[in-house]
Amino acid sequence: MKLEGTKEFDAPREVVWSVINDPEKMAKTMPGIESFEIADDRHWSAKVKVPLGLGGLKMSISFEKLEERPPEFASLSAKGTGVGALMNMQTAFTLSGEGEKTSMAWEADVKIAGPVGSMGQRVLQPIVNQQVGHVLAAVAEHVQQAKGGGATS
Amino acid sequence: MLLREVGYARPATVEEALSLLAGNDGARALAGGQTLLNVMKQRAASPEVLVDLGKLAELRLVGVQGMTLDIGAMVTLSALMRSSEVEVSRPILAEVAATVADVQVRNRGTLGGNICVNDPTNHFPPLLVALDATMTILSEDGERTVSVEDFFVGVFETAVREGELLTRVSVPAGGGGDGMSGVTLGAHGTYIANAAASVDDGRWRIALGCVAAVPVRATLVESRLSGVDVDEADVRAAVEGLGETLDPPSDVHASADYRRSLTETSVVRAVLQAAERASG
Amino acid sequence: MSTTETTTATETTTLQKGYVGQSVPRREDKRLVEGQGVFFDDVKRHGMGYLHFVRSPYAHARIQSVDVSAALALPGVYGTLTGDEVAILTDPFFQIAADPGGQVKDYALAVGKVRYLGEPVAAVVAETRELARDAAELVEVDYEPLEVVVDARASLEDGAPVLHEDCGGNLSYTGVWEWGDVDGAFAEADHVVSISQLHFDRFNSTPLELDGALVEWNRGTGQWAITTNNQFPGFAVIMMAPAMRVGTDKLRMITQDIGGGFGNKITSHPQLVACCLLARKLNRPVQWTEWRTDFHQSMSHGNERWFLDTEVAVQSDGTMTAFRTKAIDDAGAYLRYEPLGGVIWSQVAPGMYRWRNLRLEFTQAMTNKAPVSPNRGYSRMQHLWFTERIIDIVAQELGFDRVELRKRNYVQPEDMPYETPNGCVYDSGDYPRALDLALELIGYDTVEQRRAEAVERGKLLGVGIGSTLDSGTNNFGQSQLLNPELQFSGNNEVATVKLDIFGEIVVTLGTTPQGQGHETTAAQVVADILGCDVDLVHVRAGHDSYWNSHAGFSGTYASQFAVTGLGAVKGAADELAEQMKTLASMVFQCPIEAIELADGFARIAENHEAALPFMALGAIPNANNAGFPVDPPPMNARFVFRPQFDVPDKEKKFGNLTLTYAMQIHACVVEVDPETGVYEIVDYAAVDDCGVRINPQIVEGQVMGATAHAIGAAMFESFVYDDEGNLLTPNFYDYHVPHALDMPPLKTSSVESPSPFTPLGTKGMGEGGGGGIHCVCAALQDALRAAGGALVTDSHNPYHRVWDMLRHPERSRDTVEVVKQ
Amino acid sequence: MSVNEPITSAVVTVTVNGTESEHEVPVRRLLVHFLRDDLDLTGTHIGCDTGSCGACTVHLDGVAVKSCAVLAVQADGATVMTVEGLAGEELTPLQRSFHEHHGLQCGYCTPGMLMSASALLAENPSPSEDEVKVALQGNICRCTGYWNIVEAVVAVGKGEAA
Repeated sequence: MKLEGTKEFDAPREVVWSVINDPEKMAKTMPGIESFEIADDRHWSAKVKVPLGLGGLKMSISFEKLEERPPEFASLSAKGTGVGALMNMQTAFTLSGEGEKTSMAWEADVKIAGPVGSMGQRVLQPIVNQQVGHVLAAVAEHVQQAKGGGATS
Repeated sequence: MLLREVGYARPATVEEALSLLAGNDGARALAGGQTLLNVMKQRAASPEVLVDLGKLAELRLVGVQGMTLDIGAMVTLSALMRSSEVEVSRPILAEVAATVADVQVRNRGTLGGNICVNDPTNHFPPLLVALDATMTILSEDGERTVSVEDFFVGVFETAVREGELLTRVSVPAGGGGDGMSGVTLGAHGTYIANAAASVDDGRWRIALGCVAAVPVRATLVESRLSGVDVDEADVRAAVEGLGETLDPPSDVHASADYRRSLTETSVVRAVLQAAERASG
Repeated sequence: MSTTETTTATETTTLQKGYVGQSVPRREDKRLVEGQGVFFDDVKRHGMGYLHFVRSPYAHARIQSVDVSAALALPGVYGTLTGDEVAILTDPFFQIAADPGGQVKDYALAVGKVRYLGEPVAAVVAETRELARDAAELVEVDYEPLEVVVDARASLEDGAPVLHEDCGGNLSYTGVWEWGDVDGAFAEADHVVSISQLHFDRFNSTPLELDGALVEWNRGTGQWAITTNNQFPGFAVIMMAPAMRVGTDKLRMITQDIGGGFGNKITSHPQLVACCLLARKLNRPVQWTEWRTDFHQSMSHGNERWFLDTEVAVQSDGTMTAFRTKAIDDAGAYLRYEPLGGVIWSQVAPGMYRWRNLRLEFTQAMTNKAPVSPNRGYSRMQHLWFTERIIDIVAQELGFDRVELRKRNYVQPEDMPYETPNGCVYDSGDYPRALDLALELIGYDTVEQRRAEAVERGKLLGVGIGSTLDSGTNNFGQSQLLNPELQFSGNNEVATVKLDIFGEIVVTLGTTPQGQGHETTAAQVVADILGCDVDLVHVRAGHDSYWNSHAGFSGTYASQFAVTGLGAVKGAADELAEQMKTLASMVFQCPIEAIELADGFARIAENHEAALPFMALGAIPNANNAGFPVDPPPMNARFVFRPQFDVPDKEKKFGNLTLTYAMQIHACVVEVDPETGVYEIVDYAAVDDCGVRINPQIVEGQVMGATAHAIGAAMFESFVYDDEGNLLTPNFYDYHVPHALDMPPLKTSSVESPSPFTPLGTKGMGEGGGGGIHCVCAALQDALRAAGGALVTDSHNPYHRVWDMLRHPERSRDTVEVVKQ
Repeated sequence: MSVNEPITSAVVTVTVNGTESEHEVPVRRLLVHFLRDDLDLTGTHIGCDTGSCGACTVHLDGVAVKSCAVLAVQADGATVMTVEGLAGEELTPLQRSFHEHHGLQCGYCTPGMLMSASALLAENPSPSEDEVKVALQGNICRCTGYWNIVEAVVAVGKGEAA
């Protein structure tokens, strides 16, 4: 499943960069994060319980930073395993913009297998879209905090 | 088949239900179970505790209060089909209930369950948006009402928070004319695309299912149709371009483009049905 | 609505007038309507453990490690089995294929690698079903994902990920099948029509009961009793016993009722071996029940097939002289019954038509998808759909009338028995007559008027025709055309009929019926031969390989019961009748010719007072045999029916591959909503000819069932994979099968052309659905003529595909060209 | 009876085919497994894992439900009828009609079909063909194509079953 979009921030590029390249901050954007461990600056892992409304889906996810060109491009891969469930994601961000405005073009290729998959695509795709939406909203919040603004607009 | 281990409680009163929902982490209300138990069979999601609402008779009431039709969250789809109050005050609800899945599912499945699950292909979320419903949600802190616009949050997610319970769905009694149309996977099957439309006194509400995690209002079409005495050509003109504004999923049954097109057609057909009923 | 007519029989059978030919209500029904059937999952044993498979979430991955310790630590878990253990305890299953497919190493559990999503990697046995699944979730498998290939065409290209390294690629079998003078026919053709790509979709018949077994290990005798719904136990034990390094007699296969099979329950032998190993390891009965999502992900898909670069040679008068094509067949990840699909299609190489010059390059590929297995209409369905597609595409492109083109090219009744270019013999039939009947039933002469009425309502109306040859009773010698080393040929089935001590007539079959009514039809045949009431004939339900009526090809598959099964029943009953008459003649001291069997007695035909009831006959050899100067006949007859076959010529790929050719012609009318692509079948007719019908009601039931499968496959049912090898239709959420409201009105009719080659004039039948799939395709193509003229190039046409055809007719039109005008 | 605190195992009292009995069951056990494995009433079948096929249809307090989408504990205090409870000494007209009209082949969907059809006939003794199809929409049959099943049920309404 390939997703892409653009997110606008009212913050300088460096600020956005600092958020999306901080494993700890990014971890906090993940829906249902329960614990978090940093191995080195390219590898970290997290345990999450993805809130699915009818009950959570527990997963262990390991992240690897694949490429970075500060302050404009980063890509990472995430591999999650749960009970009989699998999630693989490759994602990339490209930042552009001037001054207080930053535009983040992002793309993600998400693969999910296992019991959630067997519920059917009709629920799977909207769920993924929705979780991505949550992440982006949380990123925006952290960007605001990093900027010193505190609350989101 | 073969669920994970789960806790279970069967409260005798709504108060008990609320206390169970509030007092247990990961508790989830079990209404008809026609989605929830199937999700649990796949082990796709596993609530910690099921709070079975089966014995709460007060959630199974249907009544008309003034100009409002109140339907208890635990009213089954079969009961909806048989309700004289529904037949008199908002028959589209019974009509749509009759096309959900099959007899056995309708015998257990409830209106509250159908909307709280909010599977994007479910029938009632878009219909209730078109009917401008109001949801009553109860918790130990008291009662609150949520407009249908704010009710749907995501797949399997609604404004009903942990510790809360949807008790009632209210829709205006009467109304002008309602319609619902769509394409299903086989007769009475899962919707591939759908639209619900309702008109009252020239004001339209149109909602689309299957295109996002929550029902989507077709506000532009609504305003284009506003106050117009519609014929098919008008409706087609009003719907023109709707598909391009949508970002529907692409799956084995429909590409995003096909779903856009089906959605436009569904809107045309739902609107014409509603208009015909409004005039008749 | 239902009608029947009989064509002139070339040779009729000499049965006395009686039950055969009558719709005797089925004797299986009583227990089934009372919920007293015994399906495998209904059988329980003290102390049995429930098995749950750990399945791969990857379509292609190397297995780094399997850790069962957490599962074993769970209270209530009896034990586990891993691929590593299987590799030690068993040998890989025997492969039907010659190299390269012969190099496939297939085990009961994945060894080293997984090759499709849902492949069993380990198994857990526990005290309850729920617990077994809990424990399976605790098995930790470390995978190294590998690149995936799901498209058969791509899998054959250089650089494609290889599933089985030992095979050196993904090719399992390839061969050129050519008969007649193909090049000559094309050189002389007035027209050549080329079709670049046709695709037959992947689906199966999804029997409602899933696979499973209860396996008991007898430590004392070293034998396993396997209560299962495998529908071809003869094949299963041939696969299982060598892999398990035991004799076939150690594997007792038992079944009573089976909840539908349709071929999909032939290849459960890997799972059965896993059950056997665990039953022995744990020394307790092991019960395995497959669930719907497991089945869709891992079992018995139908063969998906591409037909590339097809060319058809046509004369100006519409006579079709030749075709050539390249078929690429997708076997999925393992060759469980394959590559037999690579020869089975050639039973019907020219379809119902008089093509004398054919060339088909058959190539089978392995992909990261569930393994295929026979599915109702196995391998012929794909090919017959292809021949029918040719007819309608050629008709449309060259401007021929579809009905006339068919009639001109059909094998004619006066040609019967007809030898095809590859040496198969079509035994009997009247195809033009059947077509006329079908067209009559759907009111073909009023179609143009109805089309105009539909246009008024904004609909596009189309009519389609499809036909199926249901070749039955295989000559297993055809397997040698794929692998000359194989030691299979001919066919057989066994039945025993005996007269027991109180005069009970007991019939034992070697077959494994799944709803075909064998208990009823066998009783009809026996009652007629023994001259008794049908209710006096007891046919044992089900199958047990420990009964002495079991042979290597025993089972229920490939449209053969009416020939092999009933042939064996008739043979045994004739023999018993002879024994009864002999015994009566001994008692009455008269010549055997003087005795007749009638009204439940063996009596002297000229003197009905001299009559022995069956009870007396049964008692004599069993319990009252003193004083006979010679041994009384045993009142027990076992008969092995063996159809007459020769091993086909392996060089020329020539010979008779099946004994009988039943036929179905389907015709339907569809209405398409041009705005949405949604369509509805508004009229449908199926005409069947399976020779002598033992029980017309049962035959009609088979026609109806095949029709329903056809409608499902044409409109709704498809196993769709994404590029990573995820099955997107893993259960009935997205794999929609037709329900009651989805079914169109159906009209049936039949023609009866007795087979000159079978003991009862019958032909095996029940696999006629291919005609149905095609008639929907053809009706769509007809409907779309008025809206851009798209050509239907896929067997599966869900609404979205029809919508695409409406919007982009050029996409399919561009794949077809009239090369020589 | 209410359950005020979450439990994972329960004693249920249920009347099945006229016989009341008490059983301790894990909460997670589906009614269909309870009927088949605990009560050994194996006439109720399982054909899917998504609540789609209806082979497990039983009457719960007189209403047709899919017993795979009900927990056994939810049947506490209820009356259940399974296919085994349909016939007394003799087959019912509905069962006979399935037999006479060849409304079954493998017989696996049959119990569910009979339970759906008998619920319909209890409410509507002479259903039309369309009403029968609607009533059977939740039951998958893969052998018959439904035609003979629908005919069998309609025939009962017309009093044609012997």
